[in-house]
Amino acid sequence: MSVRAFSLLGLLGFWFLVAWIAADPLVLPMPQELFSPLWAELKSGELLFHLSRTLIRVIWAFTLAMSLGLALGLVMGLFPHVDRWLDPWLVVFLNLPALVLIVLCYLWIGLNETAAIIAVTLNKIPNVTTIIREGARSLDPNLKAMTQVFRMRKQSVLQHVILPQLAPFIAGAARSGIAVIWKIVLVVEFLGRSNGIGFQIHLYFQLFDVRLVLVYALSFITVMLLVEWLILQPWEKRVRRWRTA
Amino acid sequence: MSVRAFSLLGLLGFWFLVAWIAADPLVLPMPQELFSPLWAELKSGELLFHLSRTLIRVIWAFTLAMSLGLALGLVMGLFPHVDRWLDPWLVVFLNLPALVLIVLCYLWIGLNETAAIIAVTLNKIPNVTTIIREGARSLDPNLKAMTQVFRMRKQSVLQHVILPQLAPFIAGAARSGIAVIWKIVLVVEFLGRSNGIGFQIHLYFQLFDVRLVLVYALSFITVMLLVEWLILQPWEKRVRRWRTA
Amino acid sequence: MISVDVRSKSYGDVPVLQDIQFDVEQGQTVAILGPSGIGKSTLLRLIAGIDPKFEGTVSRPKNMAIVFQEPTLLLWRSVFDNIQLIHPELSESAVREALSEVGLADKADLFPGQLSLGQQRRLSLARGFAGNPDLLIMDEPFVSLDEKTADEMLTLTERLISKTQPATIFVTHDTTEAARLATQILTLDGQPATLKIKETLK
Amino acid sequence: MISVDVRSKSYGDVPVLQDIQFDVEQGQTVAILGPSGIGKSTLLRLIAGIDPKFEGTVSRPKNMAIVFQEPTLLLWRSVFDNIQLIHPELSESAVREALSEVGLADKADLFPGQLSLGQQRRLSLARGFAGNPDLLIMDEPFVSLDEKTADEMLTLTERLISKTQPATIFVTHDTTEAARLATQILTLDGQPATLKIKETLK
Amino acid sequence: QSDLPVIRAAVLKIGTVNWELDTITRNGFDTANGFTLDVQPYADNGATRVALEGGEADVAVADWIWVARQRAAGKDYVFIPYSKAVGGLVVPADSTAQTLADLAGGSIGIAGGPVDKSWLILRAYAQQEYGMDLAAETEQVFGAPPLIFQSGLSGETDGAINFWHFLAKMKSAGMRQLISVEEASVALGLDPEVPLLGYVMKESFIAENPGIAAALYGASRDAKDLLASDDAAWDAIRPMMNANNDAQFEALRTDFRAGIPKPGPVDPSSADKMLQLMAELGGERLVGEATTLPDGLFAAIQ
Ligand SMILES: Nc1ncnc2c1ncn2[C@@H]1O[C@H](COP(=O)(O)OP(=O)(O)OP(=O)(O)O)[C@@H](O)[C@H]1O
Ligand SMILES: Nc1ncnc2c1ncn2[C@@H]1O[C@H](COP(=O)(O)OP(=O)(O)OP(=O)(O)O)[C@@H](O)[C@H]1O
Ligand SMILES: [Mg+2]
Ligand SMILES: [Mg+2]
Repeated sequence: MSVRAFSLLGLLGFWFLVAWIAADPLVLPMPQELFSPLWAELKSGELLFHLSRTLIRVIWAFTLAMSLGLALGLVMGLFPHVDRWLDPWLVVFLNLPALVLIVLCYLWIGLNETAAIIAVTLNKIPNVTTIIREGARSLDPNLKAMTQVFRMRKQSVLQHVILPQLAPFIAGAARSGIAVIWKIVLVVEFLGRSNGIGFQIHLYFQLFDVRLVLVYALSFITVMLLVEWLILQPWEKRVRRWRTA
Repeated sequence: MSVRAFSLLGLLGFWFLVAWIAADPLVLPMPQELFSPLWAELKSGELLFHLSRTLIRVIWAFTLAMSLGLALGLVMGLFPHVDRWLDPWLVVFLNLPALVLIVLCYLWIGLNETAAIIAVTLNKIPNVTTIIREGARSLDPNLKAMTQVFRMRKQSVLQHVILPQLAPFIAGAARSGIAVIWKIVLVVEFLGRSNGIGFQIHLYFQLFDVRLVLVYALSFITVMLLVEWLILQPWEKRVRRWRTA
Repeated sequence: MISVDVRSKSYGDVPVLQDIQFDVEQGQTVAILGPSGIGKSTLLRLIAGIDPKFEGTVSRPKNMAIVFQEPTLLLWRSVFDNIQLIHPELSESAVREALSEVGLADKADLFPGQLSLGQQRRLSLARGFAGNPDLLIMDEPFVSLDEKTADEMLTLTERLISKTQPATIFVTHDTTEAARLATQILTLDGQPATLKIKETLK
Repeated sequence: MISVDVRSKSYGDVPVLQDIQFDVEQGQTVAILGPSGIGKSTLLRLIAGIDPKFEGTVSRPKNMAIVFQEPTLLLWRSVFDNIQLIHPELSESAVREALSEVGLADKADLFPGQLSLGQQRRLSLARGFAGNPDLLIMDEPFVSLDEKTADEMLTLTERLISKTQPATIFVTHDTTEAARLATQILTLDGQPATLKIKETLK
Repeated sequence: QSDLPVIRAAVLKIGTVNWELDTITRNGFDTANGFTLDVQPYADNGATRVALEGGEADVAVADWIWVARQRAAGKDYVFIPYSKAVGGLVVPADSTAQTLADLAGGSIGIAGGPVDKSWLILRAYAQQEYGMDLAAETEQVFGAPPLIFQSGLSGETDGAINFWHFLAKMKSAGMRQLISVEEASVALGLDPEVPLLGYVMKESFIAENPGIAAALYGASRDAKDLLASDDAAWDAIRPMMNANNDAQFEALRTDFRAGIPKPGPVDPSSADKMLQLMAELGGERLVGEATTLPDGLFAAIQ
């Protein structure tokens, strides 16, 4: 806990130093200069409103992309003949520019929430799939043989044999996943939504107001630090207990 | 080989079908409608020029991000006390919006190639780091003990003991890595470069010329399919040989 | 009844097994002997249906249990769960009973990685015995155990066999072990390995 | 000279080892016996310096070799490389010689996963012997081997010991094995385990 | 020749300002006015501003309200007028709406975001004319210009406010202009002759190159005069106009000409009045600390 605090303080100090060297508050303001705009945005309720809209989108897209990506990655990793068929599609969708997918979604589904979430999800699924597929390919064949001979139930195999082995891959995909999703949500928001952190960041970027850009960016980062500390790390600790016991 | 071809044909058929249902060439043109703009861009040399600029950026950023991310991920995964200090920084940089990093890089370093590549690299490093860190945390402790007792040289341990165990994580990070890098390069290009696929895609998006947007997007995807088939998959096959032997 | 008819099994171009035929009745126990690397584990994998790439046929019952040469445990689940999850039909007390039979009663809540190798092997044995299998396959089940523990395990095995009457096939390097448990001893030899001696006891 | 002085070792709250003291001179061989789960492997890990979390001191030479209870091989490198990479000072012919001594001459280019368990254990033995260590630590090195192969391995060990005169510490469950190799036999017993018997032979 | 100062202009590659800049270089208006023009194309407006701020370019294009905001925040930016072209609100051809009041309960697609100047002026106009809070009584859909273009054409939104070259295309595709921003400005008592768009330069650049602002303005006027009077001059720039047909081409040309401001400096009092209105409507979010017209905002151009 105290290491965390110190580490964040160090980051703040680093920022301070860089801002002090840059000495151009319009390009990089000092940390303390964010207080008053932060307070103003908080008081007006703007910050929480936009943050909540973005969070809802992130949560939806994350849940969808992780579950679909996990399923697809497992299937492709476990069944090489399925993989051979789907692999080129995966490469194509993996490398399709976010912009193209987002625009196509907006054009077909309309400028609405569904389109936004689908666009993000489609953007992220291939990412999760590639990582999970690698995990599925490196599962222990001896354990597989064991479950087979003992005719363990599929559901139980998934839950107790496969997923625990995939845990590091899932953790990696989830962590880098939320980050990528949130970055895509930003693009989705500035291209076709009327609210959300991405919308605000783009607005203030157009107005060249670095302070407010940072206020909005950091507000999401704060949420992510909390998610990391309150959800992800405790979960990981529990899942990895057997390694350190 | 033939499966690949059929699979890509299937994708083409899928596109055909969707375009046929949409029946709006402004929104999604038929595949064959791309031929003439493709040919025009090829003949004028535009396509190859912009593609090569983008590729150079992708290659630089990929090499830098993979090697630095790999090193950082290894250190953080292997040394928990370093991890405790750096982890909050990682979360912050992981979730810093691409836009913010890119703009800051451009403002400080200048609107040049160096800034563009640094911006992409900084965006991608945290991603690679998180995935590799998970891998480093799940290394086999018995092998570590073995190398320790036999006093195997550090360099040799890295090359023959650690990296092979990390291979699936590296493959996952590399594959989803190139994809993410190329997506960020697109943003970098439209925010501050005067050439590259991202520049062209954004331009034609503003002009609402979906055909040319697709021509440029697909040209990169083609390159990635080739990289996948000629480099990544053969490499993976060689590295994974011991699993299937 | 289990009937094994392996006409040939190769890895790549290298033939490992050839013309191995035998039957095992319920309640019967077959010991397989042979030098290291001859193909005993390979044969067991064919019998268990883990490796379908061979010429020949094996008829086997559905309800099987296997004790691998290495423990092959779920390292991320507790010792207790390593039995419970594989045999969800067992009550908690039955699982604890199975653990105490192999001397692991006080280790139920540890992870397998916290056991000594001998303890892990006993856990693997307990897992094999727990389901009252119709076919029990064991690959060197009693190594890494001190004499006393090994003897206890042998006694346990005898009890299981006499109680639930499975067909049992096991590999061992120890002829006294073989003699004690087996109704039939098969010895593999040669390259590719064939059944050299087929000795019926009892 | 190796001198071991383990005052106490616990896992969590559970004490495993207590007051274990002995010395081993160059050329001497110590066998450690004791029931499964008593703490033999734990003791070897302390001696080898793998696990520094205990009270006491161990003085050991730099040039050590270990044969773990499980093979612990680099599954992604060939059999040949599994020796060569650990002992880069060996010439190619020396590596091949080491492999042929344990009967793996024709397996040099396979991956360890393509070996039988007994072959993997022999590879692990060859790796341990190859470096001419000053301290050789072995955890049940001769299990999973048929009688003839085990005997060959024992002979090989004897030859190594008489040639390079390492201090040797090994765990076994087999008293005849212990008697054949060891100059001193230590038996662990109790909870926490202490040295119950300290028997000097030869 | 070669000792002439260079002006590096960072512009949106598809921006209409290219038509003028191209005419300048093509006809040598830059060297005639004592400088050479070096055009750097970018794909995004933000990029041009980053280029200016980062010192990679000497001039970019922006509206003066943005410039006022930056100036009030401490930047040494000055404004040189370029165009008074403003947009309007268009509705589908079959729409029954006749005034803004008829859009109540409907949705409006807006390309420039919530602080788009056209949108703000129309809101003020609706308030004045119909006592209607346009923002409250309609649903706003903000989005990228091409998406607003497409959703306007498809009828997904009941009305659309877009950048003027997209508006020209929307009109040529059959959409009807419900009201132009110019009309609304007049009704609000604003001076429609105040050019909203212009070139932005740093004072430090002008200090290093005395007279450079006037020189750029001169070249700009030369180009405008040519484009206003000579249809042939348009043939040269037609390839960069992305007009799909003659109708679009002509609509673009007409609208461009209509956007040419009167020569001469900006009237500060008209500008101030507009700024007040913007400050009132857009709030600090739009104007920042520029609640009154900052001194020296408009460069000396004569
Ligand atoms: N990480 C751990 N956490 C808790 N207990 C442990 C851990 N590792 C080992 N133990 C316990 O310590 C005891 C000694 O284990 P050790 O592996 O040294 O036994 P051993 O004498 O080598 O047995 P075997 O002959 O079966 O290999 C065992 O009872 C085991 O349960
Ligand atoms: N995947 C493989 N590819 C090639 N050869 C293999 C493979 N698996 C096993 N072999 C070879 O097949 C032979 C038989 O192996 P198997 O594991 O069945 O031996 P085993 O009789 O069980 O020996 P042990 O007593 O040492 O366990 C060995 O020589 C081994 O090298
Ligand atoms: Mg075997
Ligand atoms: Mg042990």
